[in-house]
This record gives sequence, structure tokens and C-alpha cells, in this order.
Amino acid sequence: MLLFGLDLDYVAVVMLFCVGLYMLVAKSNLLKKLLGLNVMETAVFAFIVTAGMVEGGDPPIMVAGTSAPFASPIPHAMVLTGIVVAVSVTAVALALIVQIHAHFGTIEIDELKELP
Amino acid sequence: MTGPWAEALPWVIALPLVGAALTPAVAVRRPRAAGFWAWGVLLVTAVLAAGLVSELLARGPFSYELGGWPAAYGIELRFDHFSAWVLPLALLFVVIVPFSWRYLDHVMPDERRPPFYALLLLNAGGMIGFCVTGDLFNLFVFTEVVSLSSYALVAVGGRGLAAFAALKYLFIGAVSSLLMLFATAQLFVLTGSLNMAEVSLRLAEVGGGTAVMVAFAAYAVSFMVKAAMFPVHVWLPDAHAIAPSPVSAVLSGMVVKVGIVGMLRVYQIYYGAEVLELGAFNLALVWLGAVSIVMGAFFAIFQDDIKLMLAYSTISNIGYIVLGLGLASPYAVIGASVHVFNHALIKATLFLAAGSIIHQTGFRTLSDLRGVARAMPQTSAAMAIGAVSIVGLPPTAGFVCKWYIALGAFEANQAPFGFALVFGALFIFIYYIRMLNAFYFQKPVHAAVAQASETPWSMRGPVVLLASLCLILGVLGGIPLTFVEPAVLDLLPLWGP
Amino acid sequence: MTPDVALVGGPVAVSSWWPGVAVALPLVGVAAVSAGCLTDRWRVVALVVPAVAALAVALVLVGDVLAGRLPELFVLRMTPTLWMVLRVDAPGALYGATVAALGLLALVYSFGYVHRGPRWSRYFGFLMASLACTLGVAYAGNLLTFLIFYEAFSVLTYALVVHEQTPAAIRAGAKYIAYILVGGSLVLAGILLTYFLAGDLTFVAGGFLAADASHGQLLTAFWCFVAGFGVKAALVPLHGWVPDAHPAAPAPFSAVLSGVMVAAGAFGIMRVAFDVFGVTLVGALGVAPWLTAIAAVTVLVGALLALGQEDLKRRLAYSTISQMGYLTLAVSLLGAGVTAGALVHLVHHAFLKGTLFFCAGLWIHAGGVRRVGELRGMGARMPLTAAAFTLAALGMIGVPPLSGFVSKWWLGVGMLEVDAGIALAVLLAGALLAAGYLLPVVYAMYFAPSGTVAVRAGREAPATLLAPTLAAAALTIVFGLGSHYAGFPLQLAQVATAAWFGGG
Amino acid sequence: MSDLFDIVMLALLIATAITVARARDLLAAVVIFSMYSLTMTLVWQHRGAPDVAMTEAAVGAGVTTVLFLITIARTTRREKP
Amino acid sequence: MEVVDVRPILAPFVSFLCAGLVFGFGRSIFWRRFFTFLAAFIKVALVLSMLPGTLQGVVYVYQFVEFTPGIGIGFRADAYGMFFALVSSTLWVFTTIYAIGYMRGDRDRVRFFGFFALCVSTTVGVAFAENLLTFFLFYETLTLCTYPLVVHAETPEALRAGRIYLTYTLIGGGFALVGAVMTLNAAGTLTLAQPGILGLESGVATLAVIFLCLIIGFGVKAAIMPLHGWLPIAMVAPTPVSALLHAVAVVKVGAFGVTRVIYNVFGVELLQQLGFATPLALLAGFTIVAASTIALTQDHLKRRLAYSTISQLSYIVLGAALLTPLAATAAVLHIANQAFAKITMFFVVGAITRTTGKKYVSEIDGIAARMPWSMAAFTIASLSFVGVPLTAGFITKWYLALGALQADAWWFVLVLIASSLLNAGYFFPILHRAYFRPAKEPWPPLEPGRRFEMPKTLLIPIVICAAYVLLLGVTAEVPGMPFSVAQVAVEGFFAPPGIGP
Repeated sequence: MLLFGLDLDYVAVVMLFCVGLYMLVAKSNLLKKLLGLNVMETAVFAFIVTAGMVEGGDPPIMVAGTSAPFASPIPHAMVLTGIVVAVSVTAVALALIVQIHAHFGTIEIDELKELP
Repeated sequence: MTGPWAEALPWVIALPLVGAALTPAVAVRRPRAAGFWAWGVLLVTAVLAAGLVSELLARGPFSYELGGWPAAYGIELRFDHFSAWVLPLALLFVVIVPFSWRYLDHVMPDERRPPFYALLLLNAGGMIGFCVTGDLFNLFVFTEVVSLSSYALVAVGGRGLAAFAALKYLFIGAVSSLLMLFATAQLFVLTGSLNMAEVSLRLAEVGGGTAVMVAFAAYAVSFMVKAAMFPVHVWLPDAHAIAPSPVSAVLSGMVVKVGIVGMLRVYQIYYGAEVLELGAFNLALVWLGAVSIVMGAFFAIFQDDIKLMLAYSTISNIGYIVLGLGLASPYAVIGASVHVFNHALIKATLFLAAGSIIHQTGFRTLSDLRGVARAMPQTSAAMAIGAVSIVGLPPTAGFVCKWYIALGAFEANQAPFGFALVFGALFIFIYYIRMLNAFYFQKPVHAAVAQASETPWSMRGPVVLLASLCLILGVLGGIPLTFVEPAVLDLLPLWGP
Repeated sequence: MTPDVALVGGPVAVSSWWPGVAVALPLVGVAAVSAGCLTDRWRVVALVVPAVAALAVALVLVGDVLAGRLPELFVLRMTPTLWMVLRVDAPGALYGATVAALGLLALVYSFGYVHRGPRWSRYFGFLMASLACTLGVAYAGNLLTFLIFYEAFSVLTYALVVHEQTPAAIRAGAKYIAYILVGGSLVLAGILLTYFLAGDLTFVAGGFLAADASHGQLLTAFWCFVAGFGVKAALVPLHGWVPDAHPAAPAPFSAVLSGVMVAAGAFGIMRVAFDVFGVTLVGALGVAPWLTAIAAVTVLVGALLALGQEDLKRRLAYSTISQMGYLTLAVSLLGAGVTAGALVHLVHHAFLKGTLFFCAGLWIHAGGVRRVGELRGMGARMPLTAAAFTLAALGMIGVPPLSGFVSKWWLGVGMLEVDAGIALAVLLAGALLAAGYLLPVVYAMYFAPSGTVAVRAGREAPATLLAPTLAAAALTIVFGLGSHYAGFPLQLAQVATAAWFGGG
Repeated sequence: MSDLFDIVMLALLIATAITVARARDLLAAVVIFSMYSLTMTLVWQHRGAPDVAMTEAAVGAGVTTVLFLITIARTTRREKP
Repeated sequence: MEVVDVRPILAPFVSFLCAGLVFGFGRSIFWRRFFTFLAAFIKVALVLSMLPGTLQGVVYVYQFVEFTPGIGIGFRADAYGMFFALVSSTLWVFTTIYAIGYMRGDRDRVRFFGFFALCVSTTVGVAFAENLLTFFLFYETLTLCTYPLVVHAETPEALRAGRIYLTYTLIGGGFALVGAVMTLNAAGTLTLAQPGILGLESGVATLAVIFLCLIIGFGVKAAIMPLHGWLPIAMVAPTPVSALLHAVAVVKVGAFGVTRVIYNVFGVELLQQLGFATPLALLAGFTIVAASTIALTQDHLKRRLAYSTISQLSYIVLGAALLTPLAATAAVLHIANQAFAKITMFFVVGAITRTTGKKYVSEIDGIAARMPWSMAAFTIASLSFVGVPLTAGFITKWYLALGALQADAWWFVLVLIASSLLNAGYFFPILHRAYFRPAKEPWPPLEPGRRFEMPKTLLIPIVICAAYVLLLGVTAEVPGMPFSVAQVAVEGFFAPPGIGP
């Protein structure tokens, strides 16, 4: 689906990525940063899914009677892995955030930097 | 045709990963057993790696198709000259792990040892996998394994600050992984394959274009972040300085090399495909390398904390390697590749020695550690050797690399970078002189420092061993070259011997 | 003038230990005073015996030379291009005998003059060592050996100049060593150039430098030599150290310094002119007139400056400058006769000046009399000393039949021989001026009223001091009267010039 | 129709993402983020990737949100201005 | 004729081993001394055992490792290397004896003697280096090994000196490295061969940069002005170190490097065509005069000696830069001549400081009465520096001046003369004070039961070194004395390719 010569999907993906990046970079709150990271991740996943999409194809799920064309299975596998990894990263990060909060009583970068 | 050892290829990855999974189970009754378990696993891994390398030397690169699918579709493990890096890697782990047995006493309670060693094994397995995979997506997966375990390892020892440093590392690392994933996907979309060799071939058919360029750029940035080159190095110093010393050694010595090895791998794809004009990229690498050297040294000068100093010097040394790669002349690339290993060795020496000193005295700044050499002569000597080595003064391992990279600079008619390299190194030595002065030639200010005792043998042994290796590889600098030279010539086939 | 002795054939070099023995003997004395185990009496013996023996050997060598032999001793080879050799030819034998004789006199004199004290051994050690080296200069067979001994005695002499260790002496010593080192360096430069040009350093009567060498380099070498030796020989712009060093040094050493050591400079110039460059080459280089001019200026300026000196030893020092100028003057004229005269003058002047300094020392010894004005009436109180002084003064002026007359006569005759009228005029003017600066002293001693100045000296000195003085004075008469006998300086001088000027 | 659905969905995605960025209340941010994830699920479903969509619904919208909520419970709910 | 022989590598290895043993077992005085002496004598014996062969033109080689073809660590005992090794290994023995006496009761002697041995090991390594890489390897190691010796006192002053020393020498090392790398790139080899490995085909600009880099690199240690700044400051080191630094190891290695560059990297013919040597010679000449002039103004004894060293080292550089056989002879010889004379001087100054606590020229009035043997030795050494015949210094000056004349550069003769006079100007006042000035206060008396002015361990090296200064001047020609070796070396430098010894 094109709009003004641009593929709308890609435009959206880029915008999401930018929003995520903005959150990661500009927000002082660690949780907000992490949310930003997640937004970025989903944006990239969305890109991969979109890129792997074949117009009019079926899902790459093998059931009897499915016939080509179907969406390439490999990008989907990549995304699946990516989601798992993303959750792991998020989990680790959240654990760290909890630790930081326990230790310093804050999860704001601004305040953490002022600590001795 | 493959020899018997080729069958060991999947095992060399699987062993540490499985070992990691089993660690909590093994150590359920005696948490301390985790350390011995991890060591045993790594020892076997090292033996396997040695076997693989011998196979490589005997018969050249070989592949292994997981599940028996042909390379283009299935998952291919490939053992080529770059994969030989797994051997020193495993060996370094084998040396570092015994150091951590006693070291961890002060760092963490016993019950946290099993996860620690599990993470360490995970890290090792990830790196080994990273080196032997012939598949771009697996490259990403293993990168993530390494990265995740590294984030956790940074935080594992300490509480607040360590967690903070780890989080910083995590944020940046995750973004870089994301870029890598993006690039991998992009390449797949363009070529329909994830096998590196296949991608390289198909890229040649697809031809150049913005999409290829974008993918390449994403890879490059991603690996630069992993390698902590100058503008994107910010995550490194804190993470490496705060982590427990064995972890620092692993991170600084090996994990950052994931970026380098990855860059070489990806470079190989593009170089083979000849779809991109890599000259500009090389030039960028050279400049970034030179700037990294100088900036790393510059930051290090102002550090009082010895581990921070070492961390910053990693940035400089990565600068060497990148500079050497960017120069793209045989000698330079040889030098850079050897430095990948030598720097790991040297950094491990330094971090372990620094760790020993911190462990025994409880202090970590130069001003507190004055006169420590008298109390801990062997460790300090190792530290001194490491310092001399990292600066690249003869007759140490660091010199060999500096020599080759400088030679490469002149070979590539880039004399100014040769000068930059040499004098950047001297710049670095300025802060190591401070360290040596403090250790050797100043009066102790703390009684704890003056009365510190040498470390137990399980800690001292690895340090002394590594330090001796630094010296031996300085004199017998040719040994790593036997591995590296064919790899380099493999990588850049246009160069004659 | 024709030489009295004509030699049949050239002198024959023979290997001999005697030159070495002569140089080594005084060193025995050095060893004796350095060793702490000897009693004072034995030390004196150990000093005197070698000195006497050295004189004897020196005389034996004179005999050898007169018999037509060149005793030669190869000392050592340092590198393939550098070696030391001693070889006694006629001028060397002449100069060596003079050194040995005056050295013996000064030694004996010193026993009475130098106070017993911590510096006693040092004085005698250095005196003997510098005598040994001066003998070495006399017997040197090549430029390097010459330089080595020349530098050695120059440096050793420093200890004697500063012997008194008064501020004045130390200042004089500093001045002396500075001059000498600069001079020595110039000599070294000359030697270097010589070696570079000729590939050899051994003295050859008639010179060994080839005339076809670069003119500029030859000239450079020559002037290096002249300037270098000129410092020692006290040629006028380079004479600055002389008037300071002499008064500062103890009198016996002043005598040796003035008598033989300053002469070493002039001797060096002779060696260079006749044994290195050769008469022909020096003539061809066209340097002789310049040298003449310098020498003439030296003679006159030295004498004129001597006139104004109130300090007796200073006056004598300037006199030395003037007298040594004759030697250079003679060399510059490149005539056989005048050169013979110069050699003779070298010897005669040594004893004359020796006597004068001995006398000056006696007065200092007797009561600290240093100034000419203080000598009034001294003739009456110290008649022997005064007589010796008078005799030597007259000899210095050139009054017949004293030795000074003989040498000046031959100088004068030689000058006429080469038509050097101006030189003759200088010679005569020098003699006149010598009368001008010496006769007032004599006058003061005998004829001036002694009322105004408190004279502390009253009695003759002990025999150890007086005997050498008188002996030296006697020698002036002996040399004057017996100058034409075989074995006396004149004959040797003629043998020397015969070799230098190609047998006359 | 399909295009319109896409456009609405994409707009919704961007809107939720921006809301997440702007929300001061962390709890609200997390809840909106889970909405964002669910929207994304719908988009992927529509892109012919139901497998991915299901995983995202379970893991991205589910597990992640829960983890975030736990964290908020153990730390703080408000972002400092 | 080249002979494969293990001795060139054994010689540095012996003292390396010794260093290890000293570090390991050095807490016991006996073992420390035992190992040090054993190694010193073995080393001298090793070097001497090669001497007859060297005199007959045999070159002992030993290739240790080769990284890639043309790049490796190799040892090669040619005549010039032998000469240097001979000097350094001999002097090690004396310095060790002296150091034992000097460091008695000092702190951290294990470290001191260990690094001392390492220094000598590297020095001999430099002497026997077969190629520029090996040379550089040892050259830089030497820098590091001397550092602990320089800062031995561990005072802030010493630390500062050490820092300056390292800064200078390491920056120099950097230049040397760049030069070596460029050489390899230009010539394809690093072997220090006769007659040089570079050729005009590399281009004049490249050659100029290489020359500049190598000369700066080695010139720092050779203390050519304006690279000399570290040397006077490094005087805070203990005296045996100063002696070792200034007479044997560090500075000589620099000078040795410069000569190697001139004769074995570039070669005489190439340099004559290029004309690079002339500015170097002028710089050396300038250094000779300027350093001597500065020395005149120094009151601190060791500083005066340091400036004297700077001046003397440039003799070697000058001799090499004149590119004539005679000057080369002088350059080679001066390595030994200056070493022995300067080491004597430092020994004496150290002995004075140890015995009386005096460090300044103005404090030593009349010391000759208290320390006659030392001052006699000092006198001999200073005469040698002035260039008085029959001393070692004269031989140098003689050949150097002849070499200058041979090179048609007579103005250097003037430089030499000026330098001789300046040498006299700063040494003779010392002698004058020592001999002819009355002591300001009574000197400390001899320790009871002692016959000589100081412990024999201090005195013996002084006397032997001084005697050797004389011996070098008097019997330089005797086969086996440095001169004969130097001649073989110089023949090598100037022999047409293929005909060399």
C-alpha cells in the first residue's frame, strides 16, 4: 500500500523506531527507557514481518492443502527468536532496575548520576 | 573430506551451553562445586577446540550441517581460520575460571556461584558459537547469548552501581543487537539466504544499492558498539571496571572481540561480493581506530581507579585492531588479527592481576595502592609485564602486533597512521608509568597495602601463567601468526603471500 | 763561516738504551719521594743520585752524537700509526745535556730553598717528573713523542707554579695552564695535519713533508706549530703567562722554567722548521719573514717591558721572553750559522738565566727581598750572590768573554752571513736593552745608598743554595772561554746545523 | 477497506507509542504499551504472520507487561518530571 | 665467513638468567653475589671466546626465531658487535664489584641487581642484534630495565627523573620503531648487513624520513642535542647506575644504534650520495661544543660529568657521520675509550659521595689528600678526556681528527680542539681543587683498621678501570685490545660488498 510513493508500513515502522529511540535516549526514567527499547524492538520486528510478507500469500503454516505462495517462514522464525530475546533482555533489565531501586532508592538517571 | 575431529564441531558449542544449563543442578548441594564443574566443562571444550584446530591445520576449513540439511537451507557450522579463535578463547577461559574460585569469596555469597558459572559457561558457549557459525541468523542468536550473559555477569558481583553499569551496557547493547537483527533481515530479504557464503554469492548477483548499503551500515554500527569504539564506547568503562575481575577479563579480553570478529565475518561477505566500495569504509575505520587510540589513552590518563584505567585502555587497543583492519594491507590485518588474541591475553593478565591486588588489599585506586609491589611482588610483576605489553613495548606480546600494524601502515602508504599508532602507544604508557610508579616506587599510605599478602596459588597461578605468556609471545611472536596469516590471506584473496 | 767539524758521511742510527735510561732516571727520584718508606736523608740521596746519573747519561749521549751515532730507542707502538721513539741527534743531545745539568743545579738548590713540609715531596716529585719529561722532549724521535713529553711536562709544571698556593700563585697557575693547553692543542692540530699530509711523524733532518702538498694545509700546519710552541717559547702576543708564572713559582723552579722549559718551545719551533718542514720548504712557503717579524717584536717588546718591572723575578721573566725571541729570530733567518748560534744561545742562556733566578731566590730566601729597589747595598752584605748576579747579568748583556757574548757573537755572525741587517739591529738593540734592565740592578747592589729601604736580608745563604748559584755562574765563564773546544755547545750546534742545512 | 484498516492500525500504533512516551504515570505507560503490543499483534495477523502475532500477544503483550507491572510494584509508579 | 654458533645468544641469555635467579634467590646476599659474578664471568668468557674468531673475520650468527620471512629475532656477532659486547661485559664485572660496595646496606638490592643484570643482558643483546627488529627489541627493553634503576631512590625527584627519562627514551623508541618499520617496508629486510640495506630506489624523501626517524630514535639515548634533556636529570640514580648508564649501557646503545644506522642500514656509499650525514655531523659538532660549555657551569659533580658525557657521545656520532675509515675507527674506539674513562669518573665521584658525602665541585677542596688513589684515577680519566697522549682519549681524537681531514672537513678539527680545551676547562678545576686547595674542614678519618681510603670493592674497580684507560692509550695495538677489533669492524664498514671479512 503506497501513499505519496512511500510504503506506509515502512513509514510507520520508521516512526515507531524513532519514538522508541527518543524514549531510550531522552527519558531519564529507566523504566521509560526500557519501554522505549521495547518499542524499538517491535518496530524492527514489524519491519521484518512486513519485508517477509508475500502479497496474497498464506501464512507459513503447513497444513494439508496449503500451496504456494506463502509468506517466507524464515523471517517469522527470526522474529520469534527476536521476541524471546527481547523478553529476556527486558527481564534482565527489569531485574537490574529493581536492584538499582533497592540500592539507590531511585530509577531516574539524573538522580543516579548525582550520587557519589 | 573431513577427519574425525570434524564431528566435534556441534559439541564444542553444545558442551558449554548444556554445561551452563546443568550447572545449578550439579551444584545444588555444594555451590562451590559449580566452579570446578565449569572448569571441567571448559577444559573439555578446550580439548575439543584443540582437536578442531588440528583438523583445520591438517585439512583446511570444514563445515558441519546441523540436521543434515544442505548448507544453503539448513544451519551450517563452519570451522575456518577465524574460528580458530575458539581455541585461545577456550584456553583463556580455562585459565580465568580457576582464578575466580577464590576470587569470588569476597564478591558474592556461595549460593550465587552456580548462576555465575552458568552465565560464564553461557558466555563461552555463545562466543564459541559465534565463531563457528556459518549462518547470519545464528550469528545474531549467539551474539545475543553472549550479550545477555555479559549484562548479567556485569551485575552479578555488585549491587547498585554494578546494576546501573550493567543496565547502561544493556541499553546500548540491545540497540546494537537490534541493528544486527535488522541487517540480517535485510540481507535475507535481499538474497533469500542466511548462509554467509550463499549470501555473499547472491549479493554479487543482486548488485549494490541503498538496501545493501543500509544493511552493511547497520552491521558496522552494531559491531562497533559491541567493540566499543570511540564514539560508541560509553558503555564500556563502567561495565568493565565494575564487574568482578575475572568477568572484566572475559569482557574486555574476549566479549568486545565479538564486535571485531563479527566485523571481519561480515566484511568477508561484502568483500567477497564486491558490491560495495569498501575503500571509504576502510578509511572510516582507520580514522575511527586512530581516534579511539588517542581518546582511550586520553581518558585513561585521568583515571585513578586501576580497573577504569584498564577499561579505557581497552578502547585504545580496540582502536589498534580497527586501525589495522582499516589499513587493509596484509601486514596490518595480520597485526590486527594477532592483536585480537594478544590483547585478550594481555587484558586478562592485567585484569586478573588488578583483581588480585584489589582482592588482597581492598583498595582500587592508584593513590591508595602505593607501594603494593613490595607486598605482592609476583602479582605486581605480572601487572608490570602486562602494562608494558599493552603499550606494545618489546619484548612482549603487544609489540608484535604494534610492529605489524605499523608495518602495514607504511605498506599501505599511510605513514601518518603508523606514527599515530606508535605515539598513541607512548601516550598510553604515560598512565601506565603512573601505575608502575605508584606500585613500585612510592611509599605505602595504607597499612593494609603494606601488609597485604600474596594471593593464594589458585589466583596467582593464572596471573603468572598469563604474564609469562605475554613475554613468551613477545619473543616467539610467530606462533599466532601461523594461524592468522592463512586466515588473512583467506579473507583478502587478492593479496599475494 | 764554515763548521769546525765536518762529518764524513751522515750520522748512523744505532739502537741504544741510553735515551730511555736518561728519561727514566729522574722518575726513580719521583718514585723515591712518593714512596712513604724512605727517611728524608735517603730521599735526598734518591733524588740526587738519579739526577747526577741522568746528567752523566746525557753527557754520554753527547759523546755518542759527536761520534756520529744516533742512539735510538723504540719505546712503544700504540696503534699502527702512532708510536713513540726516542732518538738523540745533535740538537737533542745539546738540549738534553742542558736540561740535565740545569736540572741538577736546581735540584740541589731546591733542597735549601723549599721548606720541609707537607708539600715537600710533591715539589720534588713534580720537579723530577717534569725534568724527565723535558729530557724526553729533548730526545724525542718523532712528533708524537715530542708532543707527549712536551704536554706532560707542561701539565706537570702546573703543580710547581702553584707550589706556594698563594692566591697569586693559583691565579698564575690558572693562566699558565690555560695558555699551555691552548698551545698544546694547536701543536696537536699541527701534528695531525702533518700526519695527514705525510703519513709519518718521524723527525728527519731536512724535513719530511713533501713540497707538493697543499700549500694551504702546509701553511696551516706551520702556523699551528708556531702558535702552539710559541706559547711556550713566549712569542709576544702569546707570552702572557710568563711574567706571572715566574714570580709565583719557587726560585729554583723559575730557573728551570726560564732556562730550559721556555726554551722547549723554541726547541720545538726548530724541530718543526728543520726536522719536519725542512729549510727548503720553510723557505718556499714564505713564512720566514713573518716569523722574523714576530721574533723581532718579541725581542724588543720583552726587553722593553722588562725595563719597567720593579719585581726582580718579573723583570727576569720578561728578559727571558726577550732572549728566547733570539732563538725564533734565528730560526726564521734559515741560515746555518745563525741557527748554530741560536742553539748555543739556548744552552748559554739556560745557565745565565739560571744564575740570575738562583740569585733572586737567594734574596727572597734571605729576607723576602723581591723588588729591585730593596737590593740597595746588597753587594756588601751578600757579596758572593751579588758577584754571581753581576757575572750573569754581564753575560746576558753579552760582555766578552762570558758565555752570552759567545752565543750572541755567533748569532750576529750568522745574521751577517744571511744578510739580515735588521735582525742584527734587533740583536744589538736587545743587548742594549738587556743592559738597560740588568745593569740598574747591579748598580743598585753596589752603588746605591741603602738608607731609605729597610733591608732585611743580611747574610749569605747556606752552601746548598750558594753552591749551585756559583756553579752556574762559573759555567758562564767556562762556556765563554771554552766555547770552541770539542764537546762544548758550539761543536754540537754545528753538527746539528750541518745535518739541517745539508752539511753546510 | 483493507487499506483503511491498515492505516487506522498504523495510526493507532504510532499514537499509542507516543502516548507511552508522554505518560508520566508509569503504570499508565505500561498499560498503554500492552495496548500497543496488542495492536501490533493485529497488524501482524493482517500481514499473514499469525504465528508471530500469537507469540507477540502472549509474550510481548502478556509476559512483558506482567514483568513491568511487577517492577513498578517493587520500585515506583511515578516518573519524575 | 659466517659460522652458526649459539654463543651470540648465550651471552645475553646468561645475564638474563642471572636476573631471574637474582629475583628468585636474591634475598640471600651470598646467592645474589654468586649468581651475579658467575654470570658476569661466564659472559666475559663467552665473549672472549669469540674474540679470536672475530679477529680473523669470523662472524658468528644464530637465528633464534623467524616470524615471517625477513622478520625475526636473530643474533650476529660481527666485529663491531663484539667490540661493544666486549666493552659492556667487561665493565659489567667492574660495575658489579663496585655496586656491591656502593649499595651496601641500601634498600631493595634484589631489585637493583636484578635489573642491573637485565640491563647488561639487553646491552649485549643490542650488540649482537642481527637485524633492526632484534636491535629495537633489546633497545626498548633496555629503556624499561633502566627505569627501576633510575628511580631506585624512590624520592619525588627520582620519580620525576624517571618520568622524564622514560618520556624521552620512549618517544625516541617510537621514532626508532617507525624508522625500523619504514626500513623494512623500503628494503624488504632488516638485517644489519654490510654495506647497508637501503638503496636509492626507495626515493630520497622516504630515505630522509627513515634517516630522521632512526637518528632521532637512537639519538635520544646517544643524547645528541637537543635530545639530551633526560641525561643530566637522570643523575639522581645511584652512582653505579650512572656509571652503567653513562659509560656502558644506555647512552652507548644509542650511539651504537646511530653507527649501525649509518653503516649497516644506510651504508657509507648511499649516505655519501644522499649527503644526510653532513647535518648530523654538524649537529654532533654542535653538541660536542655546547655540552662542554654547559658542563663548565655545573657545580654538581655528576651533572658536570653528565654534560661531559653528552659531549663525548657526540664524538662517536661525529666519527660515524664523517663517513671515512679513520673517523669510523675513532667512533668505534671511542665506545670503549669513553666507557672506561667515564666509568672511572663516576666511580670516583660515587666513592667521594659515599666516603665524604660531598656532591659538588666546590666542596672537594683538598680531597686528594684523603683519597689519593681515587683522585689519581680521576686524573687519568680527565687526561683521557682532554685527549692527552698516552691515554685512551688521545687515540680517539687522533683518528677522529684525521678522519675529519680525510673527509675534507677541517672545521671539525677545530671543534675537537675546542672540545679538548673545554674538557680541560671543566675537569682541571676539579683536579686543582682536589690537589691544590687546602681542605675547608678536616676530612672524615679512615675507618679504623682500613689501609686504603675506602672499601676495596669500591677501590679495585676504580683502579682497574683507570689503569685500563692508560692501557688503551698505550698499547692499543696489541692484538685483542679494542683497537684490533675496531679495525676489523671498520674494514667491514668500508669493504666493498662481497669482499668484506
